Amino acid sequence: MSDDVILETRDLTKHYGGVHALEGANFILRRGEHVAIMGDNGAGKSTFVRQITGVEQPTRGQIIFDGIPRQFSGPIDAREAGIETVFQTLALADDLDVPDNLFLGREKTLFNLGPFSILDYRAMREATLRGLERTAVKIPNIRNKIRNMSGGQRQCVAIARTATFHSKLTIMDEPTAALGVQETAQVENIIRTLKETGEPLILISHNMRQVFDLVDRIVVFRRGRIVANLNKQETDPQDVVAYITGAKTGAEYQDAA
Amino acid sequence: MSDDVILETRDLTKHYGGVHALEGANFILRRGEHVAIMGDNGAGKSTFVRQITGVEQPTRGQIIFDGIPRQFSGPIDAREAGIETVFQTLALADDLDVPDNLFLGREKTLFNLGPFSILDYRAMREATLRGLERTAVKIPNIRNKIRNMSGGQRQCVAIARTATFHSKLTIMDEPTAALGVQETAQVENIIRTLKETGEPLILISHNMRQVFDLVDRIVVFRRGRIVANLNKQETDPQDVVAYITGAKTGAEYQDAA
Amino acid sequence: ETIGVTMALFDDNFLTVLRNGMIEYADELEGVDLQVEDAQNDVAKQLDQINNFIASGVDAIIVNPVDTSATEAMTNAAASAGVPLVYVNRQPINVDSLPENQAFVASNEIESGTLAAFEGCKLLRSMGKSEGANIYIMMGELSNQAAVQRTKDFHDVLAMDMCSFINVIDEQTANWSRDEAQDLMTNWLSSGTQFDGVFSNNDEMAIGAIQAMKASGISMEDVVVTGVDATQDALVAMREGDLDVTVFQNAAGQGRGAVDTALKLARGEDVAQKVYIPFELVTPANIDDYLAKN
Amino acid sequence: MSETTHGTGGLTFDASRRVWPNELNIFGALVLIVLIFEVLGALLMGQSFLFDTQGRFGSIFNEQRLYIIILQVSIVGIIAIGVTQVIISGGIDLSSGSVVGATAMIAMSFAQVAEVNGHPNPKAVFGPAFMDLPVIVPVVVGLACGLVAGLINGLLIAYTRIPPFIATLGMMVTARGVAKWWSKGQPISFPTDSYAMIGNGLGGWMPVFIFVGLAILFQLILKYTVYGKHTYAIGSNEDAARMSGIKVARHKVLVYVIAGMLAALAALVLSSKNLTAQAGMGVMYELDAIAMAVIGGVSLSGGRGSVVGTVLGALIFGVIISGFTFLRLDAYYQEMVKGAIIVGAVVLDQYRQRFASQR
Amino acid sequence: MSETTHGTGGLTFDASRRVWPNELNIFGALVLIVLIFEVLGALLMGQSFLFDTQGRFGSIFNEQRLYIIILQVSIVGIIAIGVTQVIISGGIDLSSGSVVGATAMIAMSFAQVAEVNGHPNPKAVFGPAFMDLPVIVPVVVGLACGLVAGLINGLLIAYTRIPPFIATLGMMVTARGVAKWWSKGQPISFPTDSYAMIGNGLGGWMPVFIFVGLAILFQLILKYTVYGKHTYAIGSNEDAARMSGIKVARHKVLVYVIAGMLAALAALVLSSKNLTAQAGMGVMYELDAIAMAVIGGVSLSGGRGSVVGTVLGALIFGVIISGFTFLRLDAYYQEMVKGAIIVGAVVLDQYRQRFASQR
Ligand SMILES: Nc1ncnc2c1ncn2[C@@H]1O[C@H](COP(=O)(O)OP(=O)(O)OP(=O)(O)O)[C@@H](O)[C@H]1O
Ligand SMILES: Nc1ncnc2c1ncn2[C@@H]1O[C@H](COP(=O)(O)OP(=O)(O)OP(=O)(O)O)[C@@H](O)[C@H]1O
Ligand SMILES: [Mg+2]
Ligand SMILES: [Mg+2]
Repeated sequence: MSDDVILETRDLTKHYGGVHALEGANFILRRGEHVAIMGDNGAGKSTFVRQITGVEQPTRGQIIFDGIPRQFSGPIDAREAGIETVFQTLALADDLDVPDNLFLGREKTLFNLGPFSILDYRAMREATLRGLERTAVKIPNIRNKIRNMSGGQRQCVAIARTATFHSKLTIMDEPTAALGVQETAQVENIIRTLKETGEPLILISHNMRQVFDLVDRIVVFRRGRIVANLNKQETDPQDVVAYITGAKTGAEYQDAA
Repeated sequence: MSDDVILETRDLTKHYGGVHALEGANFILRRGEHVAIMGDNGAGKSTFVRQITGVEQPTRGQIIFDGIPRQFSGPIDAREAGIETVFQTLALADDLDVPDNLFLGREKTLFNLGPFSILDYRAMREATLRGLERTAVKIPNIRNKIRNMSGGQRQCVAIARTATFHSKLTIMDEPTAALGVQETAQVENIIRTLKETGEPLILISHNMRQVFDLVDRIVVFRRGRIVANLNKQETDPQDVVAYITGAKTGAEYQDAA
Repeated sequence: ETIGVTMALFDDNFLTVLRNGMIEYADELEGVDLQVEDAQNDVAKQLDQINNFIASGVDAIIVNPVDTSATEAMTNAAASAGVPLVYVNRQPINVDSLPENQAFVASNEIESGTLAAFEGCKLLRSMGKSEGANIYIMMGELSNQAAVQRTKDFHDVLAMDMCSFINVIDEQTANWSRDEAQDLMTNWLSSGTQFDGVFSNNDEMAIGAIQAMKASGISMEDVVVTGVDATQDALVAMREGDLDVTVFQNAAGQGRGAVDTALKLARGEDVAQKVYIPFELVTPANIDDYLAKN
Repeated sequence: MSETTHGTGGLTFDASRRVWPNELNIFGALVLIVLIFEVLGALLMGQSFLFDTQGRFGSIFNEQRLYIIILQVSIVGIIAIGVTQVIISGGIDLSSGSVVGATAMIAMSFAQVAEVNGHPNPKAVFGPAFMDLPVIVPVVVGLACGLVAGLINGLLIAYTRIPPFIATLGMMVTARGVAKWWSKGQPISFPTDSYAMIGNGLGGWMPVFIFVGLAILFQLILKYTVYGKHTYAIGSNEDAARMSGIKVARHKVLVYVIAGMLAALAALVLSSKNLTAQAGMGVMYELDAIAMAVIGGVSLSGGRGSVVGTVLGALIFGVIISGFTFLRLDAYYQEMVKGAIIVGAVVLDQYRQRFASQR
Repeated sequence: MSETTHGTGGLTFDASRRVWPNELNIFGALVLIVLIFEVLGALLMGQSFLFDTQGRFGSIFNEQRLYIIILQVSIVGIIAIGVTQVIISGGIDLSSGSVVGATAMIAMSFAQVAEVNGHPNPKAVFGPAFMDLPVIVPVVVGLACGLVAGLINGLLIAYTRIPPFIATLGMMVTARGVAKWWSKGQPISFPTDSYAMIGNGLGGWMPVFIFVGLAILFQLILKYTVYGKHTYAIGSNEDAARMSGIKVARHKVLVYVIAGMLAALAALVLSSKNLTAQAGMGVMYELDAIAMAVIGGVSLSGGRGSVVGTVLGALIFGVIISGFTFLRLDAYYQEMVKGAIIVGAVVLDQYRQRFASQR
């Protein structure tokens, strides 16, 4: 395995009782590369993300991140290893406000007193406003609870959280699904900035235009298996849809169909 | 007010403490008409839906549905009056399976014994499979709990629920946000069928192509106010974006900006 | 005059008789107002109630202590506010150091268990079991002083030469309750061990044991059952020949005595600081004397 | 990869790997606990816990032990059935123990005989006009008490939206007050023979019979009726249930009324079985009932669980109590060990579940 | 339409319509209850509830009443502070009352004097070597008891993932068993003078002082430290907290340890104030503590509430208890009315909140 691979999975598999949600996924992501994962609903995309971020333990298979085989026992491990994720379920604390959520688990503090460190509310508030402005979202009062935010506002908070911190790998699971026109454009800009700074990205999206605008390579999932691995230059939307729907299957994945 | 108006709101307003989420909305929907509501995140679209479906009580304003002024005290009232809604939050019971959710509140029964009526599981299961097939979603086992479904599978269940029952008005709040390519196409087909059978629809969506494909008229919200009311024939995507972003405001709504 | 009364527990049969004795007596007297509180077996609550009485400016306080070793703090509270205080039914631990305006009217808890166990022992002997007899002991709530004391008294009696033929198979708690006693007895019965007596910390548990034994067809002739309290239910059971021994404590008499003493203290009159009211053994022989008493 | 009937879009799932039902885990815990007692019994007592090794009953089992194991949890078990549906609906009922106390007092005072052994009833609450009444009177009065308590709980919870914990805590305190006030703390005894049958009929098996009968009934109701489905739905996601058009408030009232009436029924059985009613009856029953349900796999966050599970939870309780007496464990250690076993049973269940979902 | 600092995208909100803080509602309920007692007192007793109308204290207020109102809730109040953070973190602690009992017994047995009035201590637990110890010994031993109980609760809840209700119910039963077993049910009395100061120092104000001091401390901790923020986050959405990288398990252990130690501290104050320890101490305190928190606006589903609210909830309890004695309400009615008032206070709060959010 060469040194320019940031993430590799071998035979990654997840069964939920009788449901085979993910079956033998061999996936490679190089440093600086932006890859999209596409596939129908229930194809296993989020399941794949949950395995590599330590949210769940795979049934079998290996995860090699940054050159080291890993067994993340929880999302904290994955984050500490350098993986930042926007989950499809967003993972926000409903009863807290926006800055609290943005800095959850890595609060800014005034004095360091271990768990009893004093919070620096002002610094977090200011950083939050800066972070949110990058997504162009409109929030009347960031001190309102997340519970009271609109669907798009919530999603922007989750994205701002990921974008505020540097990482070795960013994963976004349908980040713009609930976003409006302007917000979507801004989030796409954020992704372009990542590309420029060389941070690798896995983007899950159903939006063909977005995928073709942003990424280098498209991996297609179907019924829990990877069925295609396409360079953007060598494919087009019709082709991708054919793979998604099962009209076509990648040569090297024939047995998977 | 003429007889062909199915829904009218007058000065409909909702304040959450200091947040003016909806301000003086005057909205009209005619029988058989399909209208889209567009607007940025936090513009007040879902708030508008929550007021007319009785989920919340408006701060002020009137709702006239089917010719009668209404004060829905809860979503049951609205549904009994004939309004079927796909909420943005989906409103599914996580611990129940798909048929249970589809028929929640209007179960098929074998004998009528009031609250102790015996459930007809088989009939519900079969009807569920039929309903889901219209959305093209793939679900390996409909007896799994909703908690374990993917984002798109959940959304399809919510749509199937609405589509399974006839109504005087259907409201869909971002129904295809989490859907894959095929599922989106199918749900759009369902909407076209509604149009053919003359059932009126309010569609909230951020997807410009979808809106221009499906509806007759586009209403734009900005910062809690209606800022434009455009017939599809007389507008185009650029124009709508201009209204959404605030570059333009409809002539009759100048004071609202 | 207002007298504040704090009772250890309202839903205790015996204490209810005592309390009603006080209330009836106060009703007979002109111008005496009783305010009765329920400490619900909580020492801290009882101390708070005393403080609340003081805040309301009562003329005297009667305490039926939850825990006789917790009386020191109560004595201090009342003494520093100058309010007279009378302990009733249970002997306070600081009985020898009570201030001038405090007194107690109590019975000596050691007697009850001793009387019952000794009579039970004599009965077993008279049934010709002096070669060896097996009994079960049913205890009240283990955090309750009377339960601990009575169980200890049982053991003290059984340790005497005269009663040492008695062997305790097992002792368990049924928390004063007839229901738990029924279940406990049935559990004992299910192990099939032969036994000759059940010594219980109170009548309710004794009756529960009797009901369980009768339900599984054991003849009550052959089993010695002892209780404490002489409740009406117990007297009925005794007359039916099921219960053999119980112990009577003059609750109403204690109640009256306490009210009298409190009034005298409030008026600054002289009183005897210690009044003991003895327990009395009840058996089928003298049962008629007690029928109308509790 | 065989069964495809329950999927859409041509998807299949492997039905052979179906998820282990929760109730089986709990049954496993029950068996394990029995086994432990058998082994300890053989080692320490030289006796079998459940089997008739001494030939006392002419049967395989120690029948008396089986009887007491289930009898002693039947009354709390009846309450636990009601509590199970309350918890599944996302609520909690802390009032059941106190409702037992109040109901027992009130019902019993309509069930007294006028004469005991030729003497007038020494515990009479009312005059002779209200004595020697037919058994239906105390039963109806008792159930009405439970209905009223449940109705108040339900109305408070459904319409003022206060947390069930608080509403039923208030009822717990109030009902206990009623129990004490009713006869000024005096116990009420000496019921009519027909009343005594409620708890002692069928050769003493009546409480068991009532418990098991109700358990079967409610298992069916929760599983196969609209009432059950709505109970699960409300517990799973109350907002979703409301938006789906379930009359949530009305349903909740019904749930609490049923729970109240089951507690009242337990009170009738209890006071009848004991031939007395006392103001302190039922103290802590609410916690035991809740613990039985939770040990039986009912989730305190609502939406999950079954009556079968609760029955198994009750049996675990019964086995523990009998096992302790069987081993003649010192009373002082019993409580300590009981606490540990309650926790242990649930931990065991948790691990099996996690193991099952990892497969 | 003035303040714009807290919005993005040029959005404004009307800061003058800011939401009414929850604690004000509860304070309102408290004032209302006091007023009711004042009015009833004037009508029925011809006396003032809080004011010194008879000139007994040479002050505006009936100082003794103010003192007892807060004193009698101080000890449960200390527990309630710990319970508040447990509930905010999405858990519950049923063990605190029993931990009080066990801790009081164990600590007190290290705080005994050797001689009482010249006689050897009649309640001695250990030999003379363990008597007349410096006060630090029983304090450390007591706090260690609380720590151990909390640690066990926390480890069970955090690592086996069993519901807090069950883990702490088990601890409740076990700790009560320990309390009874420690001295075989015998009360333990006659502490040293220095130990007696914990509950009686400062002219009897010590418990109040400790309670208020801890309340302020924990209000600040919950509001302004990482610990507090994580407690709210876990209670609000445990999965989200975990995915955000909070060490949920470790944090929960800390929460329960702190709760256990506060319960232990309450036990020290309680046994010192009463100059005795009893196995039955603290029964039902856990429910009172939870009720205080909930009346004070702490949400049982986690994520919401404050210590200030809990203190107000405790004061409502204190006012009710004192008010009843003041009105000489018959003890039978006290419980019934107390239940109703608990419910009433929460209902009132609920309505104000709903009204506030409708504006
Ligand atoms: N905990 C679980 N238990 C059982 N089945 C599960 C569980 N989680 C996911 N599944 C199933 O696994 C399959 C894959 O789900 P996944 O969430 O990965 O889909 P997805 O590709 O992300 O879809 P979407 O585009 O709708 O988000 C689905 O059929 C889903 O129902
Ligand atoms: N319960 C509430 N309390 C306070 N503010 C609220 C509440 N509900 C919504 N809001 C605010 O009202 C505004 C409108 O929200 P709404 O959900 O209607 O937006 P939307 O147009 O549906 O946005 P999206 O496209 O993101 O779904 C937002 O700023 C939101 O934060
Ligand atoms: Mg997904
Ligand atoms: Mg919306």
